[in-house]
Amino acid sequence: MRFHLSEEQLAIQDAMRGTLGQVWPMERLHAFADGDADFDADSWAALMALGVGGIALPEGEDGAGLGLLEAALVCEVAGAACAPGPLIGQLVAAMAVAASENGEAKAFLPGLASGECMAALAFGSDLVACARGAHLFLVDDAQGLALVEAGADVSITPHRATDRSRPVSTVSFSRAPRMALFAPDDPHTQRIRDAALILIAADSLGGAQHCTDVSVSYAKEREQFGQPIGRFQGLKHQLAHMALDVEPARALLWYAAYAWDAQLPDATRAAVMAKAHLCEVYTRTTRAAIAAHGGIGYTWEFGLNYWFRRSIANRAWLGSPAQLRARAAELAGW
Amino acid sequence: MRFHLSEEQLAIQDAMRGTLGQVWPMERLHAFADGDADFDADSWAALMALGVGGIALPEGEDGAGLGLLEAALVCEVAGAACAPGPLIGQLVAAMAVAASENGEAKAFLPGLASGECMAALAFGSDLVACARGAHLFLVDDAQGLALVEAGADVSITPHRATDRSRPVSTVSFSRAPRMALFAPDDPHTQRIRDAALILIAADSLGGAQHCTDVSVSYAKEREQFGQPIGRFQGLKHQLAHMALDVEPARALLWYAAYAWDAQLPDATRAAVMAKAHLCEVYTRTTRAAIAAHGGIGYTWEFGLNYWFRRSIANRAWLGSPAQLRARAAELAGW
Amino acid sequence: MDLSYGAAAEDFRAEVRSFLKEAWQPGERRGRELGDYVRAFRRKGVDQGYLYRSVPKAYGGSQRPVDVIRAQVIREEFARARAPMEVGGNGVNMTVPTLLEKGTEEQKALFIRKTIEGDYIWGQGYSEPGSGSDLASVRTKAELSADGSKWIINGQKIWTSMGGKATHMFMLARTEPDAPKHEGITYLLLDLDQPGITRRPIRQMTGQTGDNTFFEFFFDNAETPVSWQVGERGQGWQVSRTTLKHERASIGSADGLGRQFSKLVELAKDMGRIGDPLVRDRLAEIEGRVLSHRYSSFRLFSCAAAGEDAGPIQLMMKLLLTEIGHEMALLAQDLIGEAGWMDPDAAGGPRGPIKWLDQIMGSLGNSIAGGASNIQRNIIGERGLGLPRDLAMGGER
Amino acid sequence: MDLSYGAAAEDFRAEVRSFLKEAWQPGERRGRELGDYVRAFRRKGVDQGYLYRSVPKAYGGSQRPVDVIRAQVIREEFARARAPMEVGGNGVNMTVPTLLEKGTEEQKALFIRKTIEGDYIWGQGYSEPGSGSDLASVRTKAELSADGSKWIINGQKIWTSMGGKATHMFMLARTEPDAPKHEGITYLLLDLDQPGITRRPIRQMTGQTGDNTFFEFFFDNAETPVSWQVGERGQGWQVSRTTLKHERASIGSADGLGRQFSKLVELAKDMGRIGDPLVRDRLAEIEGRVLSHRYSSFRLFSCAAAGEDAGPIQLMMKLLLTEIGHEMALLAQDLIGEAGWMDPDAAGGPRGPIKWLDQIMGSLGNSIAGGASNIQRNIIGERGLGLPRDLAMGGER
Repeated sequence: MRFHLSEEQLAIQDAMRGTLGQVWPMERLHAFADGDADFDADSWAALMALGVGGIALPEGEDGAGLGLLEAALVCEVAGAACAPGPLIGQLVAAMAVAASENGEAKAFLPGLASGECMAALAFGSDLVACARGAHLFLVDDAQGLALVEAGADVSITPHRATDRSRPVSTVSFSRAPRMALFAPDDPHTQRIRDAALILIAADSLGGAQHCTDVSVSYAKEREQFGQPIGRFQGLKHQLAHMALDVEPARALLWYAAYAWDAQLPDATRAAVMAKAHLCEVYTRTTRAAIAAHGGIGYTWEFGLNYWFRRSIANRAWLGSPAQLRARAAELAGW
Repeated sequence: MRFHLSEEQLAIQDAMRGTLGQVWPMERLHAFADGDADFDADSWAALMALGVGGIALPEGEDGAGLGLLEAALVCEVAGAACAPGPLIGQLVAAMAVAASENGEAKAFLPGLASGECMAALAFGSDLVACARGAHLFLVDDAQGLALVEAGADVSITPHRATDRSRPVSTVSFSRAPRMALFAPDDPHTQRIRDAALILIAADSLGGAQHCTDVSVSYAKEREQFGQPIGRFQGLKHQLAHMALDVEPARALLWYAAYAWDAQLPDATRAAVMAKAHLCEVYTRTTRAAIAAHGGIGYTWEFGLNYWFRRSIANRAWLGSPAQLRARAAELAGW
Repeated sequence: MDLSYGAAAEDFRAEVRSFLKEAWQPGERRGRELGDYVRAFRRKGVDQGYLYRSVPKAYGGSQRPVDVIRAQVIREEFARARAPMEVGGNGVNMTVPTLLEKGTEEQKALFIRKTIEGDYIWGQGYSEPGSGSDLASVRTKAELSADGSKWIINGQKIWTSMGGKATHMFMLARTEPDAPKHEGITYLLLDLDQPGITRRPIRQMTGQTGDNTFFEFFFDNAETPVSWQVGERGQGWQVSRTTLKHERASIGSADGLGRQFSKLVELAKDMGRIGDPLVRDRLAEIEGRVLSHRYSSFRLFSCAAAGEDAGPIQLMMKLLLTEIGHEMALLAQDLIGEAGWMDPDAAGGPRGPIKWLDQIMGSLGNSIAGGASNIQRNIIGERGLGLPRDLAMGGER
Repeated sequence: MDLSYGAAAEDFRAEVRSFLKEAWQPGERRGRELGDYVRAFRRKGVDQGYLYRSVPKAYGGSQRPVDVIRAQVIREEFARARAPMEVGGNGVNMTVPTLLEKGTEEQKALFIRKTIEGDYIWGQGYSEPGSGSDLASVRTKAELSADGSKWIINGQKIWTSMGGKATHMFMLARTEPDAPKHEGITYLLLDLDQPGITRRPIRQMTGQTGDNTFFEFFFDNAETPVSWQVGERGQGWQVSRTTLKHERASIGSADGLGRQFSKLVELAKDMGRIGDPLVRDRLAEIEGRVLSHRYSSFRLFSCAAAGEDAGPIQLMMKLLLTEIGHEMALLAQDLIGEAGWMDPDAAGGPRGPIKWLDQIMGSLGNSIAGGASNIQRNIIGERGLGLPRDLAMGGER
């Protein structure tokens, strides 16, 4: 029986955190947010150098032989750092390709694992995050899951995005050749969708934890009326409430990833519940964090708004909490 | 332009409050709650001696010539005191009879106005509050509004009630003679239903205000850690939140009563919104009050539970807040 | 209860309406021409007794007795005719009342007319980096020049609204560094057009920046004459309290909230979500609070008209507005869905739903502007409910 | 992650199961006969090393090394067989650990065996009228008898659970009235069967009363030998801290919450409301928190099994439980509708939905028992997040 993180798992997160701390400080995030790119080559290369791309692939297939849980731990740290790039798309695409039998698609696996070949998710919407830098798109539509290579047949219209860390574009694949992976009713299709939900939930957990952490730090440092503001019960209870929202939800995410890895019967429902709940937590926590900071939290320069913006993107991605709760009710047979 | 209470209106409330303070102290409420009756003759007589029964009747019809607003102000004070008896039924029945043309029913009007003839509401449910003491029932069912006299044909099965201040019984009218007042689609039927909603909302406002007031008083007196507990920001903010819930809702109730009296086009919707919102406020406020008192609030002896129980009854009466909100959405044409 | 204004008010309304019909005909005027026309129109409005009613005639006002019903009729009719009201802003709302109450004759003569005619635009110099709700923790320093004729100012102010356009500032400066916190502050007016002052816009989380947003001001030996000091030296805290009361009374408009709610309903319709039972329930729940706020504003107005104290409700309007704004933002966010992925300052993107993003983020700004929500909760608890003061803040506010 | 307990635990499970199959066969026994059978069964459980694992053999325990996996397997298998576990209550959860840590040899010999065998039932004597969360504000007085052999106790205690059945009490009494608040308290044990003690049940808002509910105790020259004092005179506060920690660790069962949630779903079905989109949404939202609580209990258990510190989550379980209970109560209230007009202690009324009323009211009791919610929030903020202590409470807890 084991339901907490191992030394090895913590070490993976530490490595991620250390790397992002170096390559992705707030100045870089600011510069990126004001720039025009939808992907940052340096931070991407640094993450991929850690082997993140292949973390959930079998050892025989360019991977580290770990599970979705470890992929989620990685996404959690990326969410905490508001890291750019299509990390969730990359991990999901690699898992989809590894599970498939399509030889043409499989040829991309080493590139996906190493990160040289960047993949973005086009799941049931023509809005795609980090599309311009992507070499591949994992498409989920009426025909099922397919891999599509970027190129002349794929048209991309970039937008000024709310989430400045992962800008979106409208992408159209009309005539682009598809490498079919799984039919819509193939169980693998469901598993890949579930994996995407879990990784978005993980990104949200990391973001929510970050917002709580910076709010707590700020409350310890900042003084008003001659006291650190964290001494005042009003704010103290608000911070306790944030922590009470975030910390228990961590185990909900772990369970969803564990259920996916162990292919438990409730894996799909666990993924749906985790995405719905963690996105609610993320929304509440970013708002509470900005309120806890007062005026400075509302400034662009302080940067909290990047997490707030990412929480908006995560929440709407692959279904709002209310839509997912309706789905969870269905899956429970209510 | 006038949208706050007049000296005269405040005086009506003061008189009610003074009388109930004398005839309905906590000891009486305790004794009544543990007793078997569903109505208390002394407190009823004292209220009726104030002319409360005919407050909203025209001066020509045994009334004070005031409006539903004044009736609501009276019910607010009764709610604050957790007063027993079918006050809402009495007021609504009197208004229904006064508006009708049924001579047989009209003969009861002087008794309704003086309170000698007690009336309970049987609106769309066979559960009726204060049925055993009632001489008359105002029935609202598929045949519209009717007055039914208590007697052999009306069978009453009392229950141990959640709301100890206004115990309920199951009442069956199967063969009892009906004095028809208004057809189901008669505009008066709607007005009488609206009036009932508004008076329940008023009772709820009074109860919620009482719960807030006693919590604030307790927070000023009670000391912990050498301080009145109301000094601690945690509790202070919770009390502020209660007041912020109750005080603005007062104007919502006033508007509903005003719209009813002035027969404004949005009168029905205003009544629905007021009942839905005030019952939510009452539920939240009773719970918050008990929490604000700590252990003592949870004791039977302290008595807060009577208001809590009354909030349960009010909330379920004539439609839960969610049902009424669905109705309000319909009425808005959404 | 009676929501009509009565016959006398309706007569007055007719009078205002006929004045506007004649006096407000901007036609095709634009730019400077329009500016001149507006200025002349406002002078006529003053002559009629419609504008600057609380300002004495000597300083350019119309000096009328307080009459909230008339004032309301004037607001309604001007709004109906889309005619310009008073110039507004910190100058009219804060500087003018403060000068009328605490200013010298010279100061009144110097500033009031220019302010209400829009020549002087005032920035507020209260907040400093790190001061937050603790406004008395002023660190910006003012020292007398050697000859005693000028204050020399050094320090920094922040969160000055309209900071890009302001010509003048009213500020709190610490003049007695050794006095107790609340007793060493002096209230100064100063001209912002001088070499010792640098201003910088603060970019907000919405991305918004520019002359109409908040600014920071840096003072490096900025100067102001001693005669521009309002009230006694060291009494600045008391002087500023008068002003803040005015500010609080002017915050919050029930009509604005009602309009925003109507737009939220429209959004639900536009997004095809109005039939969703969850959306209908949330809308009706929010509307319960929107209407409570609206009718409470009637109540406040009615009390003001009758010269009666409305009680604690007046302390609650701001926080109520903030909280309702949060609820509307959360619903709007779910209604716009993936459209929220695109920023409203997108060029060429869809204009409909995403303009809500400004409200979604802006609702957070509400909690911050005009006193943070926790301070509001303290005020409701202490002034409204009579609960004892917080120990840590005791005697400091 | 792995939610199976592993092969060794499964072997152990088989062993427990075969023991139970043989040893727990209550058959048709009832009353006193059943009582004797249970007592004998528990002795066998101790001999096998399944019960009272942390209590030394010398005092009637089975004295086993800490092994949370084995303990969990034992709990699961006993529950599965519906066999009685340890007697539970304040005695086993609080008196025994306190005596093991701070008691004299005489006290251990006198009380532990009798407690775990169910002969002595302990009431908690901490709270007093007016003390609330400020437990150190003890006013019940103990004075030494003239000969120095006994403590003479006067005062009142409240909120003693199982107060009708208790044979003994552990209490905090003020013995040094002039010492600082936390330093004048002594921890005493006493026999409740003596003339100077009156007990009275507290009727709760649910209407519940009787031997199993809370009681008040009045002490009028009650006595206890000085040798029943635990720890040093004046050190009672420290002694009680050990105990309270144990109490907190024993509160909250994730399984209970899960069962209650399942019943809530059943209620929605029974009332014909399970198809209502609002009900489905609320249920799924609540379940997100129920599952978070459940999986966090796995996490705590896993950390305990590995001997690792789980961090702040352990401080949150109680408040989380309380908050989820409130949410379930609110939904239950709307589901039962008018059925909620009838009290569950109604004779002959419908039994189904209205039994939820107990939960609806009981959810309020949760906020009060085991430390009020605001104290829990302080603990999460201060111990969990490291925020500075409240000034007013500083050094007092």
